[in-house]
Amino acid sequence: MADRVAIVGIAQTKFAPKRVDVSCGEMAYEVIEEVLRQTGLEMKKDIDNAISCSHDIWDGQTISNIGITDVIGGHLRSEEKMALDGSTAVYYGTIGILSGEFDCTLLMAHTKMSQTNRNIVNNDAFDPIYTRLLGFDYTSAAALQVRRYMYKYGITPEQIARVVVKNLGNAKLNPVAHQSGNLTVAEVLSSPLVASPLRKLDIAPDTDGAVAMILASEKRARKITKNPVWIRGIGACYDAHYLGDRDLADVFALQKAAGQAYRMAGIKNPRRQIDVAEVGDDFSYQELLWMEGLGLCERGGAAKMLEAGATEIKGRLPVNPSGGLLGGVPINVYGLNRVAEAALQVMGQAGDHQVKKDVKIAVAQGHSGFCGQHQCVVVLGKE
Amino acid sequence: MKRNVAIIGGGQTYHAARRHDVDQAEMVNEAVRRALDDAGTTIDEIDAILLGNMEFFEGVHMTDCWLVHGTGVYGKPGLKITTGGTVGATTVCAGAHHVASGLFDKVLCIGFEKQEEGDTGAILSGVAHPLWGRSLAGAALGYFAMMGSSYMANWGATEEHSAMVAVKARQNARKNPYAHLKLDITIEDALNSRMLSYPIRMLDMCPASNGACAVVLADEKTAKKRCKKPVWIRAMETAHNEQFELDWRFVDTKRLIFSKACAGRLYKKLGVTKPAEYFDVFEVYEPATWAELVWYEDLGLCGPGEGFRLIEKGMTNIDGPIPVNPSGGVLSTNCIGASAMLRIWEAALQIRGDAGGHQVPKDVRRAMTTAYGGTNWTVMTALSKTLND
Amino acid sequence: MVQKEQEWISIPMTVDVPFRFAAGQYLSKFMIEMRDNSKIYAVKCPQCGRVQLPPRIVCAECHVKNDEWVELSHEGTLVAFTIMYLPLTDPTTGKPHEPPFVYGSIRLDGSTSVLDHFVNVEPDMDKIWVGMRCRLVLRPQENRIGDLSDILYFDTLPGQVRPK
Amino acid sequence: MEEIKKYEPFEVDQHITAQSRYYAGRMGSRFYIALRDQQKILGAKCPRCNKVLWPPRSTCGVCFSELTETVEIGPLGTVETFTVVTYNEPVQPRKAPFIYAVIKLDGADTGMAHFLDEVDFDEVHIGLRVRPVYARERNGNILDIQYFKPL
Repeated sequence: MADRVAIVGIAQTKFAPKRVDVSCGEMAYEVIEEVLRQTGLEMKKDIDNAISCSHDIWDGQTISNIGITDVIGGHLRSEEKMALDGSTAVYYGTIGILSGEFDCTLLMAHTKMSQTNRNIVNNDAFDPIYTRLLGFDYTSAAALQVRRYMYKYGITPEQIARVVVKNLGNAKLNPVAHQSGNLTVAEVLSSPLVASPLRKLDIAPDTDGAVAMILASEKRARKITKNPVWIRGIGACYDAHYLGDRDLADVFALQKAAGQAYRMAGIKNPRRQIDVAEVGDDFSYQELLWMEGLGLCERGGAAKMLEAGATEIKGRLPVNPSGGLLGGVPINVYGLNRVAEAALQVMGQAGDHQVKKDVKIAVAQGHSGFCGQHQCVVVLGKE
Repeated sequence: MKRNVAIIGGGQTYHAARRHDVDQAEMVNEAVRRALDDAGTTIDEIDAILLGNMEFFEGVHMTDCWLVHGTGVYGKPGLKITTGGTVGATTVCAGAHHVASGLFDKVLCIGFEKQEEGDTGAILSGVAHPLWGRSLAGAALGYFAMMGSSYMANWGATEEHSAMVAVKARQNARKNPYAHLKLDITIEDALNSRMLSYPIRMLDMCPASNGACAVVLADEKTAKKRCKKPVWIRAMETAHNEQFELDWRFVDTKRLIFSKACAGRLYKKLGVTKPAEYFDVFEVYEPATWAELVWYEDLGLCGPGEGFRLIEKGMTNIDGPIPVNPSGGVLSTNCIGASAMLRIWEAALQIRGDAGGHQVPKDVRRAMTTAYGGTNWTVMTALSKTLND
Repeated sequence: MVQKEQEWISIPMTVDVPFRFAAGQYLSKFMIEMRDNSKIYAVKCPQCGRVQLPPRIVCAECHVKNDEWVELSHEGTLVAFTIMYLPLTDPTTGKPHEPPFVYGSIRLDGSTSVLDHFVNVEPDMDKIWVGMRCRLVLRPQENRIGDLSDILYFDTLPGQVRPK
Repeated sequence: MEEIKKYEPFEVDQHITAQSRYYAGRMGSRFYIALRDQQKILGAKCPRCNKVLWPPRSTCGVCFSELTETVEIGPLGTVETFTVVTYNEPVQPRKAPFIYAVIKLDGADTGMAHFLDEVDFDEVHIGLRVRPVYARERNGNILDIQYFKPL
């Protein structure tokens, strides 16, 4: 990229099982107010445009950006709404600035998972002609994926349970996480079976919250902060839809998305060049699968890397030092939260869950649709 | 924008109330294939694909994920954009940003709606805030009815003026093979159609259509090399109004509102002082007749309160000096996710001189389009024949 | 093509999504005050002074937090209206509003915003006009639920004459 | 604004209910009519990829060819992956516990997601050979196949 785009501000709510005290708009304003305060920017003077990320069916609001128009500064100004999971807002926000149309863009994603039933909403994402009537949701689809992954690469339930142990342990160090704990592999494996082989603790909990972020062109970013995080590469890709269309253990779309992002960032050897990764672990096994898709290890090799401790906070290549999505992040915020946490690592401002090495390059991965049908990868750098 | 962006091709389906013969993917695919053919390209050459659609209208969450085989986005970068009635224009706008960014050379933008599959009434009432107005179910109809009554009360227009807009739209649609409502109606027919919500009658409102539209965007180098008649996107602007203050319907509001703010910014970018002379044709987003008259005023084609005089004098007819909606507009075809993109594509056809039966009988070098959605917002686009226009 | 007319398969489906909406800080106060004390509250912007209904966290014009409450009168002026001839279904109850009925925008005294609601007047164009004075009628207190439907409708004040 | 805190958070229950009707289109109609009337399962043939796709569709997502040819597949197939679901949700047509599986029908290159029944949970495995059980009353939707069961 000839021109550069930087993340100059990040704000996240504390993620909570239920935010009964605020409406979606009020919850969004918490992070918008905070990110503006942090950067010292004024909505009307400094922010050129806004991109929000939410879903109508989750919000119970036809055209869900209606509910946040005022707080995001939409009045008489530009605001666009992306679907998918918030990483797409970073993706499109970066493109908007590179196009020369905007210099400073506010991103915000929000969801209150507590206000509806995730299985019903998920079911509406399955095609209505061949699959929806069977009653599928993301959990049952994920169970089909993990079974295939375990079968194909000989992954054991113990290895997958270790993801939960690691991430909920990391989440203890993250003040915004919704759940955390000192668990053992045996405790994870004795939590109730939901859709075999997935157990309760393998599944990210229902959560309410919002994340806001400000992107700026290089010229603006230098004026706003001394500590910008550069967006070095972006990539996105769709996989096939129907559950039987693809080998569910495959990571075709993620490999393509990562390939684009790495090419743009000049990363030739992700295993050596990437210092920390924040990946979408809304189901525990997905952390392993996506690590492989991101090229952080060979296919089928993520579990061994985890067992060797390489992905712990103190490890060679920490993965999800924030505690990931298993710590509790709302669904349409998944991706923006991944990018935010990766950026905090690059800034060195992740607090107690800051990794113990110098972070020059971080990668964040967001995905949406069941079994990670749409993939989005963002590479961040200190320089 | 850092790179110039051109529309190098486009296509649309034949719009209709019923499309029982196709599923959503098949319908979208019709528009996609027409657009690729028109652009003389293949799906393999497309770098990214953006889809605009409102998930609630068909009751399908993540439509983009389901329709990958119809849109051609399998294995490619893409996004879904969901900004309500404006979504078709926002999708083109996002596509233009993709091209201008230098990361993509050819981008396919798609908008569609298969309204017959969803429950439009139930979903439109969901536009209202769940605790503020949803139980009243006034929806879009009541809103445009108030616009009509306040327009008449403030400016002295009559129901005839609304009927003139209704007739112009449907008579223009008869010249457009793709349009949905091709009605040979008279002013009497419009005035005698069933009253829905005073002063809005059946023929004053847009239909519920099924259909899709797709356009292919490219950078300057590709466009000049590959396309005989590229249409250039010169400026795009978006503006919302605040959530609860829907001032647009009180036509004499003294506040600066979304429509005027957006047009003002777009004109400033291009240095336009007399839009009626600068642009050769307009495609505006008019879900109801009265909205078209208000657009005339908000776009500065005439002074406040003079919109109905334009239609009265036939100024905005297909052969008039300021043609508005020669395609038949939203009043003749409303497939929500495609409607705003159709405005842009129809304007592009006029510039290319390829509009066929509804081509305006003058040299079209510049065109302007509007979109309308949600609780009052718009996306405006200015197009031109050459980069010097 | 001589062929039996093609049968097109369709699959009916009810999409039913349950929600439990939180009104949030600002609407909670409005709903509770209206339900329990028959009071109508709006917020006033500290910068531009617009009195906004429904109460909301941010003044969209100024992008500042609204922090002053104003109690509004129950009386106001009709700003725009329509006579509705379609039986529109209330999605929260599933019951239709029986047409024809008058639906209008009323600006309560002291408010910058308008409130859209039913107007309890004969659906006759000669008996309604912009500028009519109206008064809101609340449901009997014991039946109130904390929703905009606790306002049953607006009554027009008696003794008004249509201006020439 | 401190005074606002004294109001208890106010919540309201609502449903968004929409009556939808989805059209199966050219390929879908052929598939469902054959299933309903002849208990035959059709896939679409992609001549360019030389693959047979289920569900049948008018465009190959991979090569973007227009597909018009259908071929009969199955009815026997092989389990590719499966799960035992232990929870109940209103969207599910069966009471838990039940089994979902992806089944690759003989002659097809992609799998079909469906129920698996008449089998012990312990005996299900990837590679299990199965056949469909058709519903007695068939309405032209995916539940015209009731479930698959082992041979």
